[in-house]
Amino acid sequence: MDLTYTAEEEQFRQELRTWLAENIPTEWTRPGYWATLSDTESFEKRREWEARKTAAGFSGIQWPVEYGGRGGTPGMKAIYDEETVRAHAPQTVNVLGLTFLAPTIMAIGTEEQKAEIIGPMLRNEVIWCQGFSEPGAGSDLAAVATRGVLDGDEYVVNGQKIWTTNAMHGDKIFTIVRTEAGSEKHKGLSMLLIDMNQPGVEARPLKQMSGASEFGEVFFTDARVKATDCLGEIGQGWRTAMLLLSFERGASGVGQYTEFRRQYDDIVAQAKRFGRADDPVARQELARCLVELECLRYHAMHILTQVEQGKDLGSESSMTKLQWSEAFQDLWEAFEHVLGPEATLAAPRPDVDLSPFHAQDHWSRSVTIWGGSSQVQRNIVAERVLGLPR
Amino acid sequence: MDLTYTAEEEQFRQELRTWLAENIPTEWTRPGYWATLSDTESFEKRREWEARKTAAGFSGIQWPVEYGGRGGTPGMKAIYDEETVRAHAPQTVNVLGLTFLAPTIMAIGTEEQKAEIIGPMLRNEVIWCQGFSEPGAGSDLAAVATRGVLDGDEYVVNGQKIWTTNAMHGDKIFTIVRTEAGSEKHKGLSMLLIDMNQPGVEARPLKQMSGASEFGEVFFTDARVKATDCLGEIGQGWRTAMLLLSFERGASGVGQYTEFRRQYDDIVAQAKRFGRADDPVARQELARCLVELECLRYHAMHILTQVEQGKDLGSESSMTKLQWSEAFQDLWEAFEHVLGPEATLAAPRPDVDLSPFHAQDHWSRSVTIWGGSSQVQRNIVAERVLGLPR
Amino acid sequence: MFFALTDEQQAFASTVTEFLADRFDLEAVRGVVEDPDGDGHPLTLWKGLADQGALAVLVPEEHDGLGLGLVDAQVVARALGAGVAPGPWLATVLAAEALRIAGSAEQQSRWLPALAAGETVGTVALRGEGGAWDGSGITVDVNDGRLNGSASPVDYPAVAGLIVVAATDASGTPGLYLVEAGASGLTVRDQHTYDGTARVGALEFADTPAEPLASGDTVAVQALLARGAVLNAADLVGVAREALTRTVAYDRDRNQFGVPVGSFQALKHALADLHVAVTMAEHAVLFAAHALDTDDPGTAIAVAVAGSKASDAAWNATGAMIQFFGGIGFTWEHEAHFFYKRARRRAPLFGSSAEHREALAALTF
Amino acid sequence: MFFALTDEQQAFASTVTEFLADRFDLEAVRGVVEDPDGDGHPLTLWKGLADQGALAVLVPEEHDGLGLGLVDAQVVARALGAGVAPGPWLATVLAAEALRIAGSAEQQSRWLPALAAGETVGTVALRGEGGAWDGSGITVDVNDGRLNGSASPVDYPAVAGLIVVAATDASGTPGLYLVEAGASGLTVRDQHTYDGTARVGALEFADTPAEPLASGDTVAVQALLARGAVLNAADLVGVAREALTRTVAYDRDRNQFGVPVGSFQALKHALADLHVAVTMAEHAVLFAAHALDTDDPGTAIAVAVAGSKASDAAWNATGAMIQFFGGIGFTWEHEAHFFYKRARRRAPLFGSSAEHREALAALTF
Repeated sequence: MDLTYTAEEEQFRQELRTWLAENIPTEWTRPGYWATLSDTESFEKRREWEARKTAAGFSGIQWPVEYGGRGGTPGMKAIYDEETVRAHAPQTVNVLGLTFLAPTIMAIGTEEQKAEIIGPMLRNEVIWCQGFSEPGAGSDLAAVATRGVLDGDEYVVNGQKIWTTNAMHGDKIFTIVRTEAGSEKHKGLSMLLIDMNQPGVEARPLKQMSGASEFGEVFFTDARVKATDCLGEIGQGWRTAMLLLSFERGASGVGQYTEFRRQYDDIVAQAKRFGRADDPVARQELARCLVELECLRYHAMHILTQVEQGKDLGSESSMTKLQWSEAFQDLWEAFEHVLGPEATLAAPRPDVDLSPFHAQDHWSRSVTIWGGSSQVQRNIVAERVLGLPR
Repeated sequence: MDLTYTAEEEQFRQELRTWLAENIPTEWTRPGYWATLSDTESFEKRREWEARKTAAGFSGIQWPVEYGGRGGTPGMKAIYDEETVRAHAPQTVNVLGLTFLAPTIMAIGTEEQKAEIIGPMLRNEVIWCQGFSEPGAGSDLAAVATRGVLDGDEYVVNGQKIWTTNAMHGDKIFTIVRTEAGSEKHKGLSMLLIDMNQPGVEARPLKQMSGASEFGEVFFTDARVKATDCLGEIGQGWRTAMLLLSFERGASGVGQYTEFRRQYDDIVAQAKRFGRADDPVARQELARCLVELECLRYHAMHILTQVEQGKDLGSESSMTKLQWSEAFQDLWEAFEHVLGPEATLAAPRPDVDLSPFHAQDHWSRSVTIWGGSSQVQRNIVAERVLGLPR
Repeated sequence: MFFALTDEQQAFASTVTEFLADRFDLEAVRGVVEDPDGDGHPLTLWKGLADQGALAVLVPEEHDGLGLGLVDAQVVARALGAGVAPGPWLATVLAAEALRIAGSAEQQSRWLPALAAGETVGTVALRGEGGAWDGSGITVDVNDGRLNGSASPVDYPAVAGLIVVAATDASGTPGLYLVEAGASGLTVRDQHTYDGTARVGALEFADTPAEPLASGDTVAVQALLARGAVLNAADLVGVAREALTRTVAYDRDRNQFGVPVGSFQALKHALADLHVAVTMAEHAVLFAAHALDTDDPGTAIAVAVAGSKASDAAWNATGAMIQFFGGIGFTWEHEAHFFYKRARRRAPLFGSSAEHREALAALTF
Repeated sequence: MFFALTDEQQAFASTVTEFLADRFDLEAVRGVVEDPDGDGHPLTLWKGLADQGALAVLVPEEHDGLGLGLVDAQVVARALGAGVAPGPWLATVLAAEALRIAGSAEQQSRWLPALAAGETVGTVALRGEGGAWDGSGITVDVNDGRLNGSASPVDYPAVAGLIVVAATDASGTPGLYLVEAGASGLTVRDQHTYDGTARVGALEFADTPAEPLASGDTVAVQALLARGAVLNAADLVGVAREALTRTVAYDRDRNQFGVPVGSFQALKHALADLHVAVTMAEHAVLFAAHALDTDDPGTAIAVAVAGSKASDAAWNATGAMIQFFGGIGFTWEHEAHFFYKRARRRAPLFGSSAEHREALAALTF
């Protein structure tokens, strides 16, 4: 066991921490700050922030230098995740592009795609959306019905995607499309890279139970995309999608822990404020959450070790997803249980605003559904990790 | 809502209560008394008790008078269950015969079977076992492999049954046997009534994790049974078995509640003795059990109402089984949690004997397995009550 | 032994349920949810409930009520929960119960007919911020007929004409007091609950004049809290049953991986367990209501069991509703969040599940 | 970042595991279980463990030990848990740890080599009946070098040559004291645990002579309790992993309704959740052991997390083992009850899951 980072990594932490301290406005650290902004204001601030961060050399930490990255280690990426959360930096607006699309392009993209896509994405000049889920294809991606028909050297795309993060701000979308008419399930799909700034593409916000709209819907009506704007081969979209999803490495666990642990502390502070922190039952419930959050932290160190040793994580990411999503949801269940009637009020006192808590609370219901529901993840753990029969 | 019993029923309660007070030895009310006896002593005492009770008119409460019963109401049966538990009367040794076999015989037995079987069973002159489960057929009864081959007017039976209550004391056994060679699943089965006092039948005790042997195994090696000693028609054993199991009416819930509630009180008393009764977490866990036990009591009143109104309970018995078995098991989990290290010791103090608690505790693990496991019951509730697809 | 609703009670349940389906369906509920600054008290609904006797159910016949019991009242509460109906029904019924239990003949004559007819909206203020629901959590004092202090959360204070306030006198004894809307020194502040099917506020009293209920002593405070717990539990049971029924219906039809979602055993077992839990909660509410009606010696246990079981059942059934609708149940356009938020707001009222369990321990240890 | 066992540690684990498989398998365990009046301390097993250095792992090299850390010791504890191995390993290791932490050079020289070699069996008595595992539950007093009071439950007191006793002095300060077997006024009473893989008794002290450990102060008591908590958690994690592995293997093959039981989704999901829980518990034990080895500032949190998570995981995995073996797992002849009973006996030792959670609240609130 050696839970320290290298001297070089710690040096990186100092540089990053210093830069963050100088560049994060104090108001960003106020709880609920981002909720006070309009969606557009929030987006523009975050895009501008991302450009500054990239210019300072703090984007693409683990990416090769040739792609504009820093060429850092997995440890540096973990430090980056931890320090940005600690400093209250906002999450990148290009999260799905950076996490999933970029490494897939580096792995199997054409030279043109590498040259044209990665740089602008890193600088947030082009915001990428993901178009996987459909109303009839949620947990079951293979049920995709959006279809593309070849017309000369272009595909004409029709259909609907849902649960698209940042749909209202997207410039381009990587999309699973059924390009072979009459094909079924995993066959005949292609991963098309579609320009969203065209008449055939319409994005609509999808209002959630919290009232916010992190997600949107994207409608394709005779949208056009060049047949060469396909990632991987035409007809091999399922394989491309599986490769892409494999970059969900779980190595962001250190950052997640840092964020959730802060939320735990925030909830404890509210429990104290409302006289609930001495209640033995409330203490049990919150401590139960802390146990799971600490385990998430240990698990992140385990995953980081595997990544540093170049081991294939395989289906372990299902375990990571289960642990963080269930722990996060349980933490917000605890918020409600512990605060009692006060938890349900935006203004239990004139001087208290619990709206940001409600936003997290209601958001927590979604995390066990998207990105593979807890039910799907349990299937994967049972079948691929434990080897139980289908 | 009217939760009272009729005047006639309350009159019955008084009679029964008086008789029990006069006939139950004080030592029987001591916790753990029955565990101090050898298996044979215990059996003989209970057989003698049953004969006295029958003679006094307190057996077969709801059975028609023509079968030696009392011809009472469902309410009287509930009162009987409650009062016998309250008075620390031992459970009958003929429980499976009286609960399942007798009503099935009354429903579809031949006149000879009615005349020959019911009276001696009621007086405990003949103890009946049930031979359903096999090593390879637990939850899946249709996988029965014990086979019977016709030889003249007798079947020659070979095979093995397991989880047979009172196997060491049984005189006869109602058994599901595959009488049609080569038949599969639900077909070709018969319910044979086999004499256990013959060379071809061997019973062995099955020692459980508690060290006790409520169950046994029964081996058939060329055992013989007359073809006429079949309940229902030959080849219709599955239908007979389903009818038989339908007499699990759940109406004994009142007695179960009375018993479990006493166990709750006993556990609370131990929690007090070991200074654990003021612990808020322990209080929560025990109270959680009480909630489920009280619900079991309400449910018993609901079931009794349905029975009195002649309604078909159908799959509701699966709900009853889930509620009582899970509540009972949770109660004993609470015992362990609440008492802590002391729960695991037979003699935490020189003056305390927790062996009877351990016997219940370990027994509680079995109730979610036998009689249709909790998993099987949940399938039934989901499919037959909620109508979810198979 | 008759542990069931009578034919009349079942007919009453159907009447309220059908009225909601016809005249105040989920679209109407949505209208209230999407107008958070409105008073959350649609008069069509209110008048309809009054017409059906839903407000008069517990009021004695001599005061123009139906003179029925809590078993009948829980029928209404369950139907309102199942319909996620907004409005101050529970608040008004409890205010009337306070008068029935503890009011003088004159107080009853003055207020009960108006409350029973829906002409006056009532509410109750029985607890202060962060306090327990057993009388110990009161943060209003009374001296010389004047109230000082605060109460929170209070249902629908902005539309209530009459407020029944629990206050502690100089000797430390809790009692019940009547305050009329607009009384001097009374301030109402909206607390903005996320449950759009309700409106909730805090009350501040500064030398506010109040009239004591004739026998509004500690016993009456406890009796009122018990009735609140049971009727709130009935609402939660209605929410739970409807959430479960809608989830089962959806999962029976929705296909994923080429088969109905409801054919997956993990879902089936979760829904089966919920069905058992909701059924037990229904039993528990029925029993507790009957125990209060008949002054059963086990009433305190029965109330705590119902309060605990109903709030857990509603909590779990509505959480499962969102999970098992899979995505769509998380959208604003879907109705799942009405049920979810209502369950969570109501679960801790009149005692959380844990508070009820602690009460059970105290009663049986 | 290296959050894993080294090759050497993995080899150590394999050695112990293989030794148990070869020389002390489940049939040998059964022999101990079925002889409840025996001392539960088979010498073949004990000598084998001593030969492998399993008793010397934490003892400094100058006292003939291996001078390794808790990360190494938890490797042994997990293997013993997985093998449901009987014997006073944990008791002896903790007695040695008390000497290492708090003993004088002379005390260490006298006892550590014998403990490391397995020549002397040690045990620890850190708590009285019904007490907490944080020093507050001690019911032994010390005055003028004499102990009075009692301790319970104590592992293997009948075979221990040396007992480390936590006692409170006249000022109320807890400390550690050495008592030798056969000391005057020392009574050992068998408490008959249902876990046949252990022997447990109560100790009574009546003016029993005792030698204080040089720096056996409150800090040393806490340090010993923390080490006990982590090594006990490691045993529980071993039990949990083995119970789960055996259950998965069985359900992969066993057919019911014409298909393997392990293909039923309800079972699959339950086993998947257990796999996640056991994995997290393994992580937590590893981290806590390392935290103690490195004196990490977060050690107290880490110990409580490990204690809580491991006992819950073992509790649930062994309960599931019986349920999902379906009948056969409930028989005496099957090994499931070894795992089940060991998990339940050990779960509350050195602090129950709930006690650890309360500690976490105290540390983070």
